[in-house]
Amino acid sequence: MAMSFKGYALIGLTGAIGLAASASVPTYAQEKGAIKIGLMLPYKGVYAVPAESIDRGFQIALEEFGNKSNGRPIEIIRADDELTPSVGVQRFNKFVQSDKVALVAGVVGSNVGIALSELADKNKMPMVFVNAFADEITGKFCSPYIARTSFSANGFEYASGKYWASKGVKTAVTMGPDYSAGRAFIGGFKRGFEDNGGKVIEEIWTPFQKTKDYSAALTQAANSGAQIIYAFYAGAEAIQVVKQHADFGLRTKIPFIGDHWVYDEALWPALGDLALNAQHVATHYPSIETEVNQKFVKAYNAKYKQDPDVSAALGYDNGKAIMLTLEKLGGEMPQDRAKFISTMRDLTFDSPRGKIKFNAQNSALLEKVYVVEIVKGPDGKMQRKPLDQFPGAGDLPGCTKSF
Amino acid sequence: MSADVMLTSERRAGAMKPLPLPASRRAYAALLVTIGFGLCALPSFVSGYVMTLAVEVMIAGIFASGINLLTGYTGLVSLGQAMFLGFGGYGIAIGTALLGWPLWISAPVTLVVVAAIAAPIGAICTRTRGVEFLLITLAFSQMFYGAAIKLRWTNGSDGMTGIPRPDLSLLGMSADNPTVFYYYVLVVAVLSLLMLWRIVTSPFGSVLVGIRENERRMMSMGYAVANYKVGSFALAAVICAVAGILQSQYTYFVNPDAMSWQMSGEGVLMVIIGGANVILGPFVGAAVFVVVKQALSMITEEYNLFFGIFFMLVVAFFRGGVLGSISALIGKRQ
Amino acid sequence: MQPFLIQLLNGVQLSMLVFLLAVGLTLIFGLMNILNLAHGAFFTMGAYFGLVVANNTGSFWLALLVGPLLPFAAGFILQFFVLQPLAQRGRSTHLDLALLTFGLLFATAGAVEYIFGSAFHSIVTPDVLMGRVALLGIEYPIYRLFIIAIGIAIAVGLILVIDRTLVGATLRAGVDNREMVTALGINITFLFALVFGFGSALAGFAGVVSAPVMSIYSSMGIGIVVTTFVVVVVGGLGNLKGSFYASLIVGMTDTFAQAYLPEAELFAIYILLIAVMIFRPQGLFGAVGRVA
Amino acid sequence: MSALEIRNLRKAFGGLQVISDLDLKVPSGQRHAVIGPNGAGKTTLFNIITGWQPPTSGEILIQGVPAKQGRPDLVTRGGLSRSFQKNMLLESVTVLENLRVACQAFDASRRSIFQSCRSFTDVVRKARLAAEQMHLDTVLHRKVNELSYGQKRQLEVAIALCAEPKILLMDEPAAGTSPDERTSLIKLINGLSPELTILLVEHDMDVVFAICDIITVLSYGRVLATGTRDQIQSNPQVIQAYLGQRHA
Repeated sequence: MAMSFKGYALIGLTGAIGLAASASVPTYAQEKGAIKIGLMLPYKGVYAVPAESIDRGFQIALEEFGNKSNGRPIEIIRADDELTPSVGVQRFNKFVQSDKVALVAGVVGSNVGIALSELADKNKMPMVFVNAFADEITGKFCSPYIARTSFSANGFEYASGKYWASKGVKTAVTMGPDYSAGRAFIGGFKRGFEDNGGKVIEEIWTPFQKTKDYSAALTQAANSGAQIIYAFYAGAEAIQVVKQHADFGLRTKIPFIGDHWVYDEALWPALGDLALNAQHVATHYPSIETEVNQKFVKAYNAKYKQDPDVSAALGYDNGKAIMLTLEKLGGEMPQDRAKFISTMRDLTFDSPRGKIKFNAQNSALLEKVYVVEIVKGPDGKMQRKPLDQFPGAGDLPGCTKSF
Repeated sequence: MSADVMLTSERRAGAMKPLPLPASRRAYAALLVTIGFGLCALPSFVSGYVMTLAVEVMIAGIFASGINLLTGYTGLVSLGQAMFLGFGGYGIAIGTALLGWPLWISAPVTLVVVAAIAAPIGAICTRTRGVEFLLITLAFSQMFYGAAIKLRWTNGSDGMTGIPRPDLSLLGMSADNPTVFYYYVLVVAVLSLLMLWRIVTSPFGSVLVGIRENERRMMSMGYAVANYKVGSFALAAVICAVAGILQSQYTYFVNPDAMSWQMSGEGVLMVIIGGANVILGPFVGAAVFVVVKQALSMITEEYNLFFGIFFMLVVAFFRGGVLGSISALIGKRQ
Repeated sequence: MQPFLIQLLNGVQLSMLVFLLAVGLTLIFGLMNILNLAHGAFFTMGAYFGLVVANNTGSFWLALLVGPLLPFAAGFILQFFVLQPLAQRGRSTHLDLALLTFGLLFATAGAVEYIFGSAFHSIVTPDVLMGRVALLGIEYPIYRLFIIAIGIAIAVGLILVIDRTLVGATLRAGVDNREMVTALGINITFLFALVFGFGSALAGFAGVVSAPVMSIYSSMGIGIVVTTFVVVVVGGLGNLKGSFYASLIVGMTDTFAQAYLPEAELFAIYILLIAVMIFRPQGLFGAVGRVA
Repeated sequence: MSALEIRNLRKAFGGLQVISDLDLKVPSGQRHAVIGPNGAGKTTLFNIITGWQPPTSGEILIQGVPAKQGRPDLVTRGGLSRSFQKNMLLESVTVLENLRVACQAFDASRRSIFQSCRSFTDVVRKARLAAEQMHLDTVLHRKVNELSYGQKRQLEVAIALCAEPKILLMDEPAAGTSPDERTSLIKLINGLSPELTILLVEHDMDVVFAICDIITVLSYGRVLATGTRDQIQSNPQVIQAYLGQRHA
């Protein structure tokens, strides 16, 4: 009788194991041509506006180096992670396997960042985050192949908590999207605020990317008895929550305090005068007098006919750090890819926001945090006026690996 | 000639063409083995990207096979199978990352837990039929999706990362190497296919087919139909959970999006594309689905648009699915 | 007391929005027992078409009236030229048609993204609906009161039409016994297509109304369609009054969960749906699922 | 002890009394027919006996054991199997598979998951026997949807027989068959084993008289008369019920 199906299948299996043993580790082709950089940003979804600005800032940085690294042209391959971890993973695999990029840059959402951190480590693919502020990115999920050119949530928001406590605010209720970056930012604020005498009465969390109508959450916050609402929201979520806060007439009862994401310059057209005389912490504003910043602002204005916003500055830092590292490595991707990240770690360079240094976990530190107020400029356009300045706080511990 | 229910695949009443029995069962087995050898040799002559695509196709194929057992063979169309894909992923994540058990303990425990959860849910859902069954399975998966987003223990909407791939150091290989992982998934896929084939050709399987054909008659024959439906629901859940485990190992990561109802819809689509109640149908459907989706996302930003249209055309005019139509062609030629 | 009262109003406002969406689906679902996932697509179409009208004419009221016309046409065409022939040819079972509408839902999200991009839009509310009004010791946005008023008006209007008019009677007869009505010489297929279009127009109308509160974005239809099914099933298939009460229950459950029990926020309404489907399959308010 | 006993069965849909105080005894081995005009309650009676519909009140004893309500599968296990008026077959599988699944219902193998159906040869053997009994052995490997209407009616009965029942309920077995299909069907039914009790619902009096020796006439849910063929034909009430309506 013909061998039963099972017999044939067993042969197939043994054949499979045999072939597997002979498979060798795939090597990355070292062709001499262009250096391919995979730029992954959430062009779709609630963070689409900041993503656009980051892309622009990134291009300005590359143009400063003539889009070349000692002779070899730089080729940017873009991918949209749609602020969804599973899509980000798929695009990352395409970068590594199909486009064979030298390194991956970008990634705004910490949710995508966390998902990619393991993949980058396992594929030994250098990953240079532009945002992904959650503390765990360079804490629990730190890796020799991962660097972040922006700052950690604690480094930035701690100063915000300290500022508002120093302004005599005693009680606050916090609001934020329920995902890693949201919790990290609000956590940073709470530490800064409570270390300096403030008290966070209540924390209100709204499902990330799922909440459109904030009336229920805002009503709870308004009636928590706190003096201020401190919130972190960005992109479309920020527009929605600030507008609804005004709709419910809460501007007089309990002010809505945010950071440079809630009152991002890119959102000013949508917010209109709701953003006027809002005081908040920021890591960058166009009128910083340093020479590096004025050069960046002039180049940005020339190409995009408007002042750069915070995200554009972060995109620029991301691009500049990559280009400087490539320059130090003579335009050559090292065989051991971790060397690219370790070279970047030793970099210190002047950025529009100030001096950038990296800590031992490849996370860029904030030299200083500005406190600004949005005022009407002489030409009637809104602009940020500096009020105060704080040193950036350090990163939270959490990385158990050493590299 | 012995009665042969095995590899002749039955069709849903009227709606689809019967797959005629190829010349002899040996020819069919030979066809399967050549595909098997082809898949084994794949990594040595194809680029890394195609290999990862093949991994994604196989994982999607296992997920679709689980759905096929419930939808194709038992005739119960569910929009909630992604719930078990998520349970598989979360089970392995909790087992390995949180509780620190080795994989060979967490995986079986996950499958047992999934079966234990699926049985009562199945008992509730299979009391309804048709559109109500579609809705109640959708409701259950949305319920667990919402719970997963809010559960702090598993990092809420960010999900869990750091899920280890199997430790193959005994065989002197590391599963982090894409080729080795490809073979690992291939072996699991073949075993799942064998298990499903065994179930479908067993007496239990023949009862499921009977339930799809005419549930009232099966009741009159003396079968406690409800128990078989719950059994089919639980077995389908376990197979979907296997796909969930592989998916979370492939990406080292799992999050609530694995349980979204769009994922269940895509699973049912794969079954329909490949041809329901045919053993290989879901894998063919998964291959067509993954390739079309990847190709579309390369060509245009708006792959959702073309993907939706593709979905509608398949459902409206392509009833038999790929294998159904091939058999129709063979049917006409014979 | 104030916060509870505000949350109550928030709950009613959400209920009315969900009702506007669900009532269209109840009619369609009651008539043809097709799981019509495309309803979310018509919600999106109405919102975006309203946006186009509002941007060009600058009038919110015109957007409110003209916006639903596109979903009406789309709904009529879908039923008359696609779903009906496919159902009659007998090759496609109810489940295939449900999956067909699943495809349409995603195709619409993609098409809208293709034309309008993935930014978030909103429709400017007219001055008369801007600002807040003080009542019972609290301040509440006028626009949200407007939504509550519109919801109740539509509910009353529809119940009158269904109960009191000839069209309503034909409709109810069509639901009970389609063959009988066809035998009476009434072109029920055309009437059903009309009702399908009308139900879709209601969904589009809900899209325009919700724009200032929920903003317009490409995947707006995908999330809300599941909530709509919860309302339709809890209310009882094809049961107008039932879907009104059910939308109140679902709206309140969702809002109060968000306010007082955030952990249960995302799955409270599904527990409700499962309980209803097990213990009262014909819905909380339905006789055996017939219109009104 | 009679094979089937129905004690003051009553069934009402809302106000409509479909079956009122019906008593019936069918001794084992008897060929018993139930006839009556449309709406006499025949189908409802059948559905109640086989467990598909709950009675409003009254009791049904199958071989002395009260039938469990709402569980048609347990009724079949209790020894009472039925064939359907409208073909209820597994359309897209072969004739043999229909019979094999029917025979498998009583075999311990029915729950096994990890063995192939073909390895349970005695189930297949029983299925072949059932096929031969109803002259279906020539079309064993044809799909049911390729069979003629007459062959499908034969398969209906064959499936019911697979349960090796003590009582066989047949709901208009010859409905819609051609004359010669009907005669061969009658021959097959008469060829069944004498211990098998048969309860038949039929309109076609030739079929009734060819198969049954005792006939019960139902009218408006009540037993009008029970007796042999001659007694029924000469019973004034029956004549009046059948013919009288036109004159009444």
